[in-house]
Amino acid sequence: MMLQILLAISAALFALGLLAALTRRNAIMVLIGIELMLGAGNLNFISFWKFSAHPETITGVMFAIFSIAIAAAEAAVGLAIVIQVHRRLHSVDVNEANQLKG
Amino acid sequence: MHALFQKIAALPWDQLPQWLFLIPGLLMLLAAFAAVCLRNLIHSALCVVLSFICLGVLFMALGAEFVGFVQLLVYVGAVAMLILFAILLTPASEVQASNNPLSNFRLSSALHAAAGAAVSFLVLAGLLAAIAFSPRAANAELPAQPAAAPVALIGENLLTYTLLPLLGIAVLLTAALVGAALIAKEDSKS
Amino acid sequence: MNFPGSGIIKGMAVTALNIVGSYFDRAHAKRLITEQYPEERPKLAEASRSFPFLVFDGDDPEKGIRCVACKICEKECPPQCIYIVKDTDANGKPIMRPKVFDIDISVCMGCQICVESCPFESIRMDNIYEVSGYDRFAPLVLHKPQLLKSNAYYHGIRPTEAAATDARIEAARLRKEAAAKAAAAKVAAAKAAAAAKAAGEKAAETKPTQPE
Amino acid sequence: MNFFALLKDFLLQFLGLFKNLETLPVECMRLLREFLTKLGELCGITMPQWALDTVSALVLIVAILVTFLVLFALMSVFERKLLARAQNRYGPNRVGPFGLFQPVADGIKMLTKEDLVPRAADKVVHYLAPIVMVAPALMLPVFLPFGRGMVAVDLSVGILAFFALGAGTELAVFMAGWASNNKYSILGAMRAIAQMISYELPLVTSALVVALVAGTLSPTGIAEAQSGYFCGFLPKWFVCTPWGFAACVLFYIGALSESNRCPFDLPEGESEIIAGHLTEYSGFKYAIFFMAEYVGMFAVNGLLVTLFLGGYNAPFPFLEWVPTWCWFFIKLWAVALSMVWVRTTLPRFRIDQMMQFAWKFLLPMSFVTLLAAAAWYYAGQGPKAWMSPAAWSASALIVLLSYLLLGTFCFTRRHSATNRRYLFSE
Repeated sequence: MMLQILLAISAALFALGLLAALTRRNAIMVLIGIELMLGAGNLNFISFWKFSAHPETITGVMFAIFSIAIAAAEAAVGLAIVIQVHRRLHSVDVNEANQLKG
Repeated sequence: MHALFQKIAALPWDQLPQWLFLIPGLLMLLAAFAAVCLRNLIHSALCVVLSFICLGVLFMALGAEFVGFVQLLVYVGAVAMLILFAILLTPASEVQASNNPLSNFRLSSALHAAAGAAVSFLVLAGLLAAIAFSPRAANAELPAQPAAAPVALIGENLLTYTLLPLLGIAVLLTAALVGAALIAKEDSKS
Repeated sequence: MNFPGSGIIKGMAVTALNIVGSYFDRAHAKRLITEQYPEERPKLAEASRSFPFLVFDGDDPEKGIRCVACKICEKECPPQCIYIVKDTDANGKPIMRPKVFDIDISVCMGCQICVESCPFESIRMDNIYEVSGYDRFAPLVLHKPQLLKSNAYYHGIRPTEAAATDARIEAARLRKEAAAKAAAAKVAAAKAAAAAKAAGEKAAETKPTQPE
Repeated sequence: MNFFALLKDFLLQFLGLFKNLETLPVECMRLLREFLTKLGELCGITMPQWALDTVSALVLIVAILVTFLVLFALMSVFERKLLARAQNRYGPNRVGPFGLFQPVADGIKMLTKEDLVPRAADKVVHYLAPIVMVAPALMLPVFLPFGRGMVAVDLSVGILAFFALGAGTELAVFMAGWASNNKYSILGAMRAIAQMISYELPLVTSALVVALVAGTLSPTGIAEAQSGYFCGFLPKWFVCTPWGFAACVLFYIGALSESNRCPFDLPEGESEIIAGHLTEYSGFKYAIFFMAEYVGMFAVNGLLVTLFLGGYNAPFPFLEWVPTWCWFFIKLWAVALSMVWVRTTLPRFRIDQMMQFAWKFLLPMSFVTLLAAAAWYYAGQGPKAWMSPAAWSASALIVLLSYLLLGTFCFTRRHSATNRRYLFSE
């Protein structure tokens, strides 16, 4: 029961992140949505680790740590791109950034 | 009065700490929902920070203290600051009337939002159904000894089983640092 | 020794010596020069001034008041903070004494023009600087009883100026007396002359006494 | 047995505890739990474990809060007095004996002042910012070991937790600056955040050095690792080693900067940007910010004491009769007053100097201390390094050489007047 609730919370967080990424047109909000989805993934890792048969092999924890590190890198690069897009297009609307050349 | 005391004392209090994780969990969902709905970008970002904090607390409540504190350190200390700085550095970043004729059409943006909401609702429904019908999730029991991730074990793991990923992450972070600095650098010609 | 960071160490030593020295220095008084205000009060310069007051001679303010309610200061006062009403006797005849003398010190700007213009050396500048009240209006209007201060007080706060004033008053008094005597002598002389004329040649050799 | 008999019994036991000052605080907590259990029995119920835990946790929280608020109050007086003495003034000496009640007067003044909220401010965020500021600051002291066996929350990841909670300050500063809707506020907040993020790196790295040698992330473990003496009487504190001394200085500089103290008080540089993110705060909210800053400062100083100055350990064997928690607070005060000393001496940095100092000097130096600590550990074969000349010389050489090199590179005054480029002169 507890695992199901945890997974449901994680699923809801994932759906909220998806909602942010799909409906908001601001690139920063899209990035925030992706961060939320990553957080939901981490929550899944941790809750499966807690309910695994062998919690002493801390695979879920290790996975979550690496995932957080990657999320940090992703946020840094993503926001740098957003700032550069804003500098060129004077907008952070994802619909505006629709051409490939600089 | 006396009987009431005893009745309260007889409740299954020993199970209470197990369920305390619901508080940060639900608060996290609430904050994330507020973040998605709020129009003001800074408010939305602050709500996301709250939901990150709650996620960290949730990790701690589940026994992964190290991950919880790393979550707080990385997300609240670094990622949140990056997001807030990015919002301030992109002024008028709330989307206004743009050159794209399609996006000026209000029906299209409504359709856009509706489609997004539908997709995420479908994903949520699918996930929830999968969780509800999965026999493994339903039958999962807490292992006999409570799960714990002592920091020494994590350190040992990092330098043995996951040494290669650790090195990969180190390279990735360096590359991300340099890359982010390069991308965000002001063009010399402009 | 000059290595990176040595400047900071030198500076820290200087402040440390100062902190310790302020407690243990023999020349304590020279270091801590702050006046502990309500207990220790600064010695004001003689020319420092705040608001005007009225000087009276002797012990009784009502009798010794120098002001004659000529209202010159009231007219000269640039911010018009002085208000004077002349006193009257029982018959309604004005007498040379103020009945009301008010100074609104919330308006007064301390220009000292009243002092300069007073022909009777009656209004002078005070040097009190702790004037405050719980109200913006009433406590800041000084009335005659508050304004009247003795000549001794005046000598206390600014002795040089008070001595000069006294000397001037004394000189004026002497001059006035002399003039009065001269006038009296003149009158006497005239009388004597008339008497002499009337007396005829018989009194021609007697001379009138000269005033010293 | 009635209630009063119970109370009297426990009061007598409490007085008896004063015979041994060393264990006094710990025994008090034990006595409290016993008292509650007995009280429960008196009422006919068995106290559940969690209730006992909750009550003793609350008492502990109150005790720590009161301790740190008293420290804050005393610090605000002593700081002003020392500053005054350095400038040949008396400092506050009006309220109470020697001006000791000055904080009470200040508190009353702050409480009775009008609490202004600008009309254009974001009211909710403006209101929340002081709370977000003070909450983590008040949480920080719980991870510190105040004495042997005296730690409120004994986490195996205590140091990480300390820095993770410290990150909340940045958020609060941002909230305050942005919500005030004032250019000075947002400028101050930006400066503050840039400064905190820059100085967090050397701060964390120099803490990491200690964790590396002590082999643990728990403050208790680190303090315990520094107990004992080498050569019979010299303290085995990490500050006595070459790498530890360098890391201690780096940590000290980082702590100065994290608590926004002179010479790193740019975020609220009065002469430049009024009061930075605090510009639009007044009354009690301002007092809360002030309090959070000072409590945070004491917490970081406590971590410095734990990491480098031997925590609660006595400096010499013949001083061991003083209770360990007294040693902790003596050292804490020494560090805090030394920060005042620094404040009287050094002028404020310029913002570009501040950033250059962090990234070009402190960060490389902290990596060097990491290297030196590793050299110490491996040249001296782990815990035996205290008596190994190889360990001492290797780490001292590394630290000294790189300090002289980096220092000459960073601090030599370049004659900038000749090659200065004026931006708008053409």
